[in-house]
Amino acid sequence: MWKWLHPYANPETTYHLSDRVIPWFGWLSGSLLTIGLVWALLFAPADYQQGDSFRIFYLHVPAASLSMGIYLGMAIAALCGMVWQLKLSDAAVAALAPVGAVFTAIALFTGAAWGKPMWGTWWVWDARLTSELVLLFLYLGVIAINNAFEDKQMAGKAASIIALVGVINLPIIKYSVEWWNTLHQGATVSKLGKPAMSLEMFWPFVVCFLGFAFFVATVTCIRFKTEILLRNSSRPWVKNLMLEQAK
Amino acid sequence: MEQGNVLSYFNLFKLVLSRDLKIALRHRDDVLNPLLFFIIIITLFPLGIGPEPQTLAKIAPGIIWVSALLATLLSLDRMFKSDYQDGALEQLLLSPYPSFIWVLAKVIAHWILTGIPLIITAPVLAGMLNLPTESFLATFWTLLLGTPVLSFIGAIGAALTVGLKKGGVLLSLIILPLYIPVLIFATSAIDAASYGLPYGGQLAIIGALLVGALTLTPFAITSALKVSTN
Amino acid sequence: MEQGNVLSYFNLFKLVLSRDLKIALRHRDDVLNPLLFFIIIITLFPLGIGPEPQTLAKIAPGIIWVSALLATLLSLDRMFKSDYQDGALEQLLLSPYPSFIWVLAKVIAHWILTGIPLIITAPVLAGMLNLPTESFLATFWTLLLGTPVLSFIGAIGAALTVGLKKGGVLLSLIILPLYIPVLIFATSAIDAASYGLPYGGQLAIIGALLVGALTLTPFAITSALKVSTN
Amino acid sequence: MPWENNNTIEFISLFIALQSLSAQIYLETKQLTCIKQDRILFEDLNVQFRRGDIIQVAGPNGAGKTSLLRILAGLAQPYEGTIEFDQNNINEQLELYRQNLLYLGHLPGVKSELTAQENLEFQLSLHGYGNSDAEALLADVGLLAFEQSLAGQLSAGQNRRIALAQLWQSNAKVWILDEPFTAIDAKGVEAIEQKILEHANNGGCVILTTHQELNLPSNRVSRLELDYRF
Amino acid sequence: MPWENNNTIEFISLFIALQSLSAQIYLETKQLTCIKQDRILFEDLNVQFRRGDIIQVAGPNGAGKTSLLRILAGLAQPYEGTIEFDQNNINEQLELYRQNLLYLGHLPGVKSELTAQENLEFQLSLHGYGNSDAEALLADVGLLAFEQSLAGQLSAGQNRRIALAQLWQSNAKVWILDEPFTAIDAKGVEAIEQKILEHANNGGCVILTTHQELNLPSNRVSRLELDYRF
Ligand code: HEM
Ligand SMILES: Nc1ncnc2c1ncn2[C@@H]1O[C@H](COP(=O)(O)OP(=O)(O)OP(=O)(O)O)[C@@H](O)[C@H]1O
Ligand SMILES: Nc1ncnc2c1ncn2[C@@H]1O[C@H](COP(=O)(O)OP(=O)(O)OP(=O)(O)O)[C@@H](O)[C@H]1O
Ligand SMILES: [Mg+2]
Ligand SMILES: [Mg+2]
Repeated sequence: MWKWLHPYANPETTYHLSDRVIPWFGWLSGSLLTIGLVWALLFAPADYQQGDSFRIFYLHVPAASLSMGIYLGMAIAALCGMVWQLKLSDAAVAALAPVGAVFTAIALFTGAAWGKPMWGTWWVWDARLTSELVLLFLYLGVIAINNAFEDKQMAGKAASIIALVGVINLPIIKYSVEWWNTLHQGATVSKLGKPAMSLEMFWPFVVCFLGFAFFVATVTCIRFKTEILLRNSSRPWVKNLMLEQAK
Repeated sequence: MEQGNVLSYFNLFKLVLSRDLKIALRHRDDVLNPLLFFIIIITLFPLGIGPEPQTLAKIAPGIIWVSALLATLLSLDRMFKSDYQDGALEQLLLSPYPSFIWVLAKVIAHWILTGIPLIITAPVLAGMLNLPTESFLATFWTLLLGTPVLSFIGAIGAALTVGLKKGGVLLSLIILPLYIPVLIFATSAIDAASYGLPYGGQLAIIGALLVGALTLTPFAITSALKVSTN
Repeated sequence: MEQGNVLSYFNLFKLVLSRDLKIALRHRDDVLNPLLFFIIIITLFPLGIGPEPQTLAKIAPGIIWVSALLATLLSLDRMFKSDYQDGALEQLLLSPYPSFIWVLAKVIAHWILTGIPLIITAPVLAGMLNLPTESFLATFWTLLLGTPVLSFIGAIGAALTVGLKKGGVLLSLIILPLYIPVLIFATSAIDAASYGLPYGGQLAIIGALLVGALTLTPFAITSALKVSTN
Repeated sequence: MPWENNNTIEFISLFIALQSLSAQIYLETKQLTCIKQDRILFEDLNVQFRRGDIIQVAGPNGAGKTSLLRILAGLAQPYEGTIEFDQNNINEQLELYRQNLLYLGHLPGVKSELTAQENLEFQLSLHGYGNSDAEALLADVGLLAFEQSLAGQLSAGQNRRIALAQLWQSNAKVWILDEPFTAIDAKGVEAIEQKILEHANNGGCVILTTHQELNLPSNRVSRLELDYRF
Repeated sequence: MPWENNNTIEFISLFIALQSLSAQIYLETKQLTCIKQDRILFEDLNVQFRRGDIIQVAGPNGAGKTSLLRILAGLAQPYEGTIEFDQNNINEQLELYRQNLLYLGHLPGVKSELTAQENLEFQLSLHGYGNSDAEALLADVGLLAFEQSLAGQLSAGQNRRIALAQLWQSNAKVWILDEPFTAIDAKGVEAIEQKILEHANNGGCVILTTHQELNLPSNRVSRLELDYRF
């Protein structure tokens, strides 16, 4: 594991690696999102109960899943940072937190917009909704603590600790629909075995989901690059890079 | 020239615990203030909401626990801050013993000074909020198991923000989301008790949180302290 | 060798106000955190009390105002403390201008940083707590007139406790009782509005409190500062 | 004992008076007594501080030097006695006195959130000076490349230098400096000593404490010895 | 530049080695680099601190003296490089290293709520010494009548003396003292200098910073010059 990771512990290598993958991720996400959203919003069948308001689904579920996925990624990066003293993981945590916060906000917003036609109110204090809101607070906490320290290294370590401690919220969000009796939908998509939704609805969802996932990857890599530069600004390679770009 | 560890771990624990308690008792207000704060917040609600007994009884568990949470939160700041500001924290970090021992002592001192007074007064306040007597016992148990969890989790935030000028609000922001599970299970236990239902399940979960906090947080706290004094 | 007052009083006011705002904005979090704290406390209540819309609507004014009170309270500490700790307060006290001018500037900076964000977000939170839309306007007005009163009264407590190591809880203890009138009139105004009743009377009283606070407290604050730095 | 000091000072002042022919009395203490914790720090102290004087308040740790300087600056009230500036009690003409006073205490009063230049500009404006040449002043105290650095990111000595830069601007009659050389390196100490001498030569009066030897012409410095009294 | 220092030290150490015939290396830095705010404070610093050495880390304000001392004490992590105690990385034997270390920083770590004696006893116990002779130690540092005074009511210098009393007890191999003479009067400075010399003569190693001239035999003190680098 360590041997494999080692070259990427070098900021310069990682910087150039992420530089190289960004266009790929960007194109993938652009095309997948275009295809997926057009398919989902214009061509996929409307739900027999919910009508067209169902289409929020294609935004809501990817955003909600990714908000959790990003947190998990951030926590894993934090753990690596704590265990192996990787300076890069701090950059990863700092890069991921705002992206995750935005996706959490989107999940909340789309959920609220969907709730108005479905449940007659745009907010209930239900276990899933509340724990998703807590997720937003956790992201904001990580961001706030990252900003609170002048020293980037200290900020990174402090943020990692909070990111790790907050992981307990993830299972709560995930299983809230099973543990508590809630208004919110139970698992629909994930029950692939006995499809709870028709395949005509399912495939555009998959395309949208992947599109959003690559979008996250693109934005994260861009932010990751900046964070690496910020943390290594006194290094010769960064100075050279700056000189090159100035030309 | 070597000096050797003259203190056993247990003696170090006692030393730091008694020092922290002594400092707090010298200040005297330190012991009374979180308690008074707790009482004042609880009395604010009837003022803000109106005095109807049914409404009050219904929201009493929530109010008691939210107040306990806020009272703890406000007292967290002092756990490490004054030691940081006068350099005593550096000395503690440089003592030749594993840090988690004195960290544990400091957190437990905090709990003795804030948690225990809350536990003792809560039944009286519950009475003032018209909570049915059946749920007094549940209130007591949830506070007994829950307040140490608050101290332990809160210590992580206190440790992280110790070096910051204005850590107070940031601390709340980091810590309050983590307090939510305790809040939910505790109030649901009291609610259950007031309907005469069993509430052992909720207590068990809070107990589990306590065990988890006791074993895991001291290390998080120690590393947080090292980060923020770097 | 004399130097003469180069600054007009108004310029001094602007100077101190912009300095305090600048310091807070540099920290950035300082502006967001009291607000987030406000939001988090408000979300704690539905978690502790349960999600029934009717109950929530009934207690919403109380919750909003108690939370506003607590958010203000927690941010009071920073009004003079950091200036005291780094010696800047001594320099302010020694400046050759009447102290109430810069005191006024500091209190108003505090209100801009904590009061205004609360006023702006309160309607959203009122909505989440199922408060009927009729009372949104009342919520807005009570907060607009009430939060400056909180800042001014709070400043007295902040000034009195500035020299104490652990002023946080003592401060709450001194100040919360003084906040009660604002709390009572504000919540009763919102309540009245939700039943469609007029609430101008309550607003007028809060307005009167504001005028009183604006004229009287700066002198109390100044002498409190002098006492606690002696 | 104070009497003896007093005599010494009278004598030396006389000496200076002969030199400058118009040794105007700037500051005068009358029967000044200071008691802390039931211990008399000094009693019935009558001292005159004149135009051109450099007075080093000396004495062992805990003798009461800081206490005396804070009383002279009007920051603390004496147990008994009065202080006169230009023949009038300072409490009756506070603003005038402060226009003629520069006090730098143990703490530099520098805000860590502001840059070196912003800090200095604020302090200058606060004392009624124009702030146009802050940059030049910072260069004078060896902070040439640091105008835009946040003070929080400068070392202990650099922070003190920001505050000391005011010496290069101030033409206040009375300078009161409590351990101005703390954390300042040797070259810095020399520059400040020169500045002090220059100020005295230009008709100012400098009262300072320091545990280091002053490197100034010994006929220019009078010592006010505070003994440690039990 | 560090290389030059290094050479100087090597040279002087050699000299001492000839005297004591067994100049054992206690502490050694390997390629130590410290970066703050993108500015390199020192780079690739290789220094050896040996038995009997007194090393004065010198340099202008902001050169990085405090940063170096905190890294040597293991309180802060260097940007790069390692520190070895008795030939092993200190991070791998923290407890052993701390048993052999006495660090006194800018701040004395004295609690204002405890008496002088309680403070000293706690600090002694914390570092693994018996605390029976705290009273005698306090007398050694001139606090004879103050054992039972609360530290908060003592002056700046008296507070530092409480912490410095540890020097009279500690037989830790390595002493790291950051500006130990701050706020100490002339007689006190002399006593501490004698203590430092005595410790070095007994086979200890003392690393200190101070902006004052050291009054010790010049062949016993080596200087480690840290330049101010841009
Ligand atoms: C603010 C309100 C809402 C929030 C915070 C929210 C949050 C979430 C979260 C966290 C997930 C889990 C995603 C995953 O497991 O990967 C989710 C999934 C889902 N949500 Fe929502 N939701 C909200 C409102 C709604 C509404 C109103 C509906 C429709 C009636 C809805 C329908 C769904 C569906 C169908 C899923 C997919 C379930 C699955 O397959 O696991 N949500 N939502
Ligand atoms: N908290 C901090 N954050 C960022 N940079 C800092 C911080 N503290 C110090 N620095 C930087 O590190 C440099 C060295 O600081 P340090 O405190 O080590 O200096 P020093 O040699 O001890 O100076 P002094 O003689 O003034 O005590 C400073 O010039 C400053 O730029
Ligand atoms: N906050 C306080 N409360 C009560 N007593 C105090 C306080 N501060 C100082 N004292 C008492 O006043 C005496 C003089 O203190 P002061 O700070 O004036 O001494 P100093 O001469 O400036 O000493 P140093 O050289 O150590 O700075 C001390 O011995 C102490 O007993
Ligand atoms: Mg003093
Ligand atoms: Mg230093």
